[in-house]
Amino acid sequence: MTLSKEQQIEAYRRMWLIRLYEEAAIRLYGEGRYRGSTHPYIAQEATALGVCAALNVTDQVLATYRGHGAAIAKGANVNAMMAEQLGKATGLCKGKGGSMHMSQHDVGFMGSNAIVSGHIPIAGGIALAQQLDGSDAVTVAFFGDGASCEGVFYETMNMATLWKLPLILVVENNEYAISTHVSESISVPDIATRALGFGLPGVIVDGRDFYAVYDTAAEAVARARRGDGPTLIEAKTVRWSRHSAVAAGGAGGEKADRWKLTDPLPRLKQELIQRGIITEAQATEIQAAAQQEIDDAATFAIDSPYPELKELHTDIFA
Amino acid sequence: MTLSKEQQIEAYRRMWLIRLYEEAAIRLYGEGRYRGSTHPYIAQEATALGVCAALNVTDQVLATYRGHGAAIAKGANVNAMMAEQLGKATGLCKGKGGSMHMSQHDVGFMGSNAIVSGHIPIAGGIALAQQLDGSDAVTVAFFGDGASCEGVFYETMNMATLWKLPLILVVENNEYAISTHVSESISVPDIATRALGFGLPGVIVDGRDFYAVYDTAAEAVARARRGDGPTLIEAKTVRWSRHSAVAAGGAGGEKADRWKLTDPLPRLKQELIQRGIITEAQATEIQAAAQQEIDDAATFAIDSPYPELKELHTDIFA
Amino acid sequence: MHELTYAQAINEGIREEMRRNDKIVVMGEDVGKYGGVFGVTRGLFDEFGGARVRDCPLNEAAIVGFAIGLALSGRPTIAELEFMDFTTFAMDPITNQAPKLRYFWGGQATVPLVVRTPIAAGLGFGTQHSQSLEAWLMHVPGLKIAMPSTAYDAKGLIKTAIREPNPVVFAESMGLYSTRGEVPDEDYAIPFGQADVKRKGADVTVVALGLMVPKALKAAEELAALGIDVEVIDPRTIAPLDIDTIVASVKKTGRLVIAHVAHKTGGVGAEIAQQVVERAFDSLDGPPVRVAAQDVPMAASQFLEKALLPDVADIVKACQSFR
Amino acid sequence: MHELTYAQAINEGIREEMRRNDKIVVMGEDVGKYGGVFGVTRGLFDEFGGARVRDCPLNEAAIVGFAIGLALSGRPTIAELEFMDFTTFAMDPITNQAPKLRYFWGGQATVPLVVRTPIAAGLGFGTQHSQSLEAWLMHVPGLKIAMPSTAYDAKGLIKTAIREPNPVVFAESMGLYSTRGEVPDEDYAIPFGQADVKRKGADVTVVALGLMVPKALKAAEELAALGIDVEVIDPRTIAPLDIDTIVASVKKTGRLVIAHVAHKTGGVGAEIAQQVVERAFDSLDGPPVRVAAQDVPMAASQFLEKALLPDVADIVKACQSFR
Ligand SMILES: Cc1ncc(C[n+]2csc(CCOP(=O)(O)OP(=O)(O)O)c2C)c(N)n1
Ligand SMILES: Cc1ncc(C[n+]2csc(CCOP(=O)(O)OP(=O)(O)O)c2C)c(N)n1
Ligand SMILES: [Mg+2]
Ligand SMILES: [Mg+2]
Repeated sequence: MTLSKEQQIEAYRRMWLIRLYEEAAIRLYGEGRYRGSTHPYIAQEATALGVCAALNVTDQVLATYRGHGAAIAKGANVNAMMAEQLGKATGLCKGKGGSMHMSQHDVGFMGSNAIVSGHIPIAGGIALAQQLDGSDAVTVAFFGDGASCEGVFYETMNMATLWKLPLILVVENNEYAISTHVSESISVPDIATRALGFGLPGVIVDGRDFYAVYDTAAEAVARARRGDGPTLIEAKTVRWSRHSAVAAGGAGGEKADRWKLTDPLPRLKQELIQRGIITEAQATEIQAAAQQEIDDAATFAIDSPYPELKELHTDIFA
Repeated sequence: MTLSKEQQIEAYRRMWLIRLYEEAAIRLYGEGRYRGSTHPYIAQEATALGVCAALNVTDQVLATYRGHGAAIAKGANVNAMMAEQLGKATGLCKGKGGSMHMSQHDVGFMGSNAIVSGHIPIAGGIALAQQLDGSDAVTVAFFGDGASCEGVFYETMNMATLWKLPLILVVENNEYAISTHVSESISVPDIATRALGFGLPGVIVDGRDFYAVYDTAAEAVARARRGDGPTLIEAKTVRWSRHSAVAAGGAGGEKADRWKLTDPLPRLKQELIQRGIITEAQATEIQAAAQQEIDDAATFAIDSPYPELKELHTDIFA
Repeated sequence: MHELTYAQAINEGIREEMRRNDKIVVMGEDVGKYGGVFGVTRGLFDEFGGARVRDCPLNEAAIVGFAIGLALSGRPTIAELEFMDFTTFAMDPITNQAPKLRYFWGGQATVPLVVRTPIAAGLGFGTQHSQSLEAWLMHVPGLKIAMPSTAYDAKGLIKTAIREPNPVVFAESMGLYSTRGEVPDEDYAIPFGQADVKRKGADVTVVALGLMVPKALKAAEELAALGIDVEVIDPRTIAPLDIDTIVASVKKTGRLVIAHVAHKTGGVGAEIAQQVVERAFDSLDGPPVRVAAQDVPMAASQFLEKALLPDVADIVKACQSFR
Repeated sequence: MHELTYAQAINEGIREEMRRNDKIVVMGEDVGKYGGVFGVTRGLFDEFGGARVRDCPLNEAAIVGFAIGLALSGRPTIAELEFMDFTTFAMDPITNQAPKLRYFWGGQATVPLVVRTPIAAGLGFGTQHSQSLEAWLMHVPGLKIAMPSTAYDAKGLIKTAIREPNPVVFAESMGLYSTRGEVPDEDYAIPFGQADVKRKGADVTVVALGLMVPKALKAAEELAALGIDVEVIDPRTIAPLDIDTIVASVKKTGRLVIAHVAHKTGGVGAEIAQQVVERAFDSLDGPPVRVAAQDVPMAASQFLEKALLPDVADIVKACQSFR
């Protein structure tokens, strides 16, 4: 399974969409256009894109409050996302969810969750449904190094392995849970090592290398589609930005420099040019188009109305 | 570190105390002398005894509702235990706890817990206190194969390894969680394998072999006292009896036969005789004395008064 | 009509629904071959197989989490927790996930989940196996909560719970599992939010939950002999709560007693009392009276347990306490 | 006297107690070098070191479980949960273990545990980060629960909580963290179970919790202008609850309003109302009125959130609702 030119170009385009979406989200927060917080995916883009490039629309993706990248990678609508960010009626979730609770089921983005690890067993159940339905679809759960400390992560690895579920657990090790470095929270050097205790493959990949992530994910997806069960993928990455608009924590300084060296955007651009897939000029166009799309999304979000108060009482019960 | 003659004889005596305590507890339940349930430790005796033989009185032991064996192995008073079993005022816990909630802190039995796995992180915290106090005491948590599926077990392994705590996690794999066989609940053949994902030693031992358990525990205890951190010990054993007085589940049939071949009592007796530590005659005396002690405990429990109703309102707040 | 125990009625309800809809899945500890630690799922494994009736490892949080995933995927799922006390392990999926996903995703999700769990109070299981925690769940918007007291209600309510496209906690009373009752041979379901007046009466309204319903009826008999005519109302579901039926009764009797096995402070009794006070203040002869477990941990010792739990005599006394 | 923010007051209280007793340990996510995700433990790591101020992995159940183990070992331990919504991960240690161990072990254990956690309602954090769950905990015998509303109370109550030999849940109001107040320079502690009358009044009694206390005081000012003289009572601890002070006030005013940010149904308001009704039925002019969050999941969108949460205007309206 290899990526078409179009897929690679689309990945580059979406990488810019994610980066620029997050920058816009931070700016709009600074302007006081929404409350709560926002958790940028900046610097981690290649992971969501590499994994989602290996998925079909019918495959399901679940993510965390830091899930804007996964949403865009799976094809979510950025206008509706930005409107959701601002709590507008035109948002993906009618403004009820906000930055930490986005979802777009028609593209297989089963949504983000604000409870660290809360979505992991839910992803296991979705994978179980795929198996029971006899479909060859798979489920991916993205989560962080911190989430990998919560009991349900292990419980889910055990059940998914026991039942050979089409589940791909992607732990994005950006080294920090808010302020806590992995060396202070995880008893082994690599989170992938956890898999040894559960009998599923545990693979490490450079989360900032789009192609490496894609290859790793494609293998895990193929394995899952074959019915051979789950895989744990540890994507080594960094979190360049603050934890969130509200909390600083980790990163910064020397980390920021390291990030600049490994920024997935110039990296993917160079590779695309070397592979003769795009030219420098096309790359510039793609970036400009993405910028336009995000600017339009911001305008759309700002111009959109807030939900009517009666919305408080809808969507509670089906 | 080797066991004195006295220790070995005492272990044999306590093994009979446990066996006979449980048989009496079942009988008294059958006679309707208490309600709720009881969870016999029958067939697993060698594990608690082997582990506790490696401990001092200042070391702490926590166990489950199937904790009568651990209590007796740590030196708890069988009269007070049997009275607790019957919910009497003279019980270890004034009758408030019953069969599933026994404890005798003055012998370092920090008690049993009816919530499967609930005591595991608590044991971790006790081990942390031992470390902070600079004492060389250690903490042991006994629990079952089923408990090893609960998230807090993994969370505790991670924290204890990270902080090098003097904690010994003893999983008594009797193959069943009520009716569920380990092959249906655990994704790897050996629970000790879980340790690989957490960076602590995971050791397998025949839980019905007193000497093997002792040697394994002694090594883990020494490691903990040295400040080298926790150990996971998987004691392979069988549950010959029903899960409890209320629930059947697992065991029986072919399992029962397998149990008879591996009954730790005749096994330890033979070894003691071979080692020239006791004679057949002495063995018989020990057994008879234990029988007497348990009969007396039953009488004591039956003759003891129930707690006064005012006890309902004591021991809630210190 | 045929006679079933309360446990058999739940079993029959699940079985019939599983026959009607082959997407339904049952999950939990020991629910498969063994048929459930209290036998409620007996025979389902043999009829529907291990794919749909799934023995799970001992991990409540993941069991309910997985069940939510199945429900989100269009498979109504029944998860069993062996004692209500163990909901403590699954509070995130039960309260932060199942009842909220549809809302914060703006209506994109539907969560046909049933969490079955028995309340074991009164059987001597002790402090960590005797709690009745429905009050916690009643405080969570998005959850529906059923608490049957008879075989008939149990079957009719479990069917509604399974057909519900929303998360339901189905709180069974272990003390009623072996009680017997008549159940219709034809299919029926009991709508949520419809209280059942188990006994008509003019003098005092007793609202009783689960295990306390038969005790309230017994108390009513004793009180009848004393010339006090008690109306016994079983809400059957506390969310939604059929407050209208309760208020109508109190407007007639002027006196309200609420009986549940849960601890008094912070229990459902306070909520029902306050809702009645809000709507029928002027009809009340006196304050609503709560008959509930004392506010002490559940003790194992049988006489302590008996003393701390509410019983027939307490209901009788409460009904006599009005001026 | 010196001025501190509510967050600083808690910090100072913890710091002073840690100086008095070197056995005290602080545990939680980001509580160490970083000083807590909202800065409440700032500086403690530098002063007391990593052994006593411990950054933990992200696992609430084990954090509270470990804290109980430390407490059982004679080390008063303060565990932080970053939002009250995450108590859902630690409900077993918080409700099945900490408040019950001493009881079912017949008095052999002492559990000096403090679980600190902020209620974030009103800040736009959305459905899973805005819940006020004190009602769950009030239903659990063996737990004490403090809910400070001022810097002065926060410091005085955290000290009592830390000195308590029993499990305490210390529910902070995130919306008050930056509010400032005067705090004595000398050591002081506020006993649990003593309500504070924040404002004397003759016409209506308003019992307010946490974030609602300043709102109630604001409402009282507006109402004073309208000739309605409101008495504002802050229970400060809901377990133990100083019902006597509340009842005495209601006997004077005849009118009761209870205000909390938690959802109305199943909230603490129902319990306080019923306790007052039980003790002061004849003094009441009308039913107690609850001012609380609507029974819908907390929505992120700011105007939805504003609409679903109780505010000054709702208290004013409630106080005017009496005949
Ligand atoms: C159960 C739970 N505990 C704590 C939090 C608060 N919190 C939000 S994000 C976060 C750190 C998560 O770190 P990680 O899993 O590594 O993900 P990252 O933020 O690095 O993407 C914490 C502690 C939460 N939301 N949920
Ligand atoms: C949290 C929790 N879940 C479920 C139960 C019900 N339960 C009691 S014992 C048991 C089986 C435990 O099996 P295992 O851990 O292997 O211990 P064993 O009984 O074999 O000694 C179960 C499911 C419980 N008490 N606590
Ligand atoms: Mg991280
Ligand atoms: Mg077992």
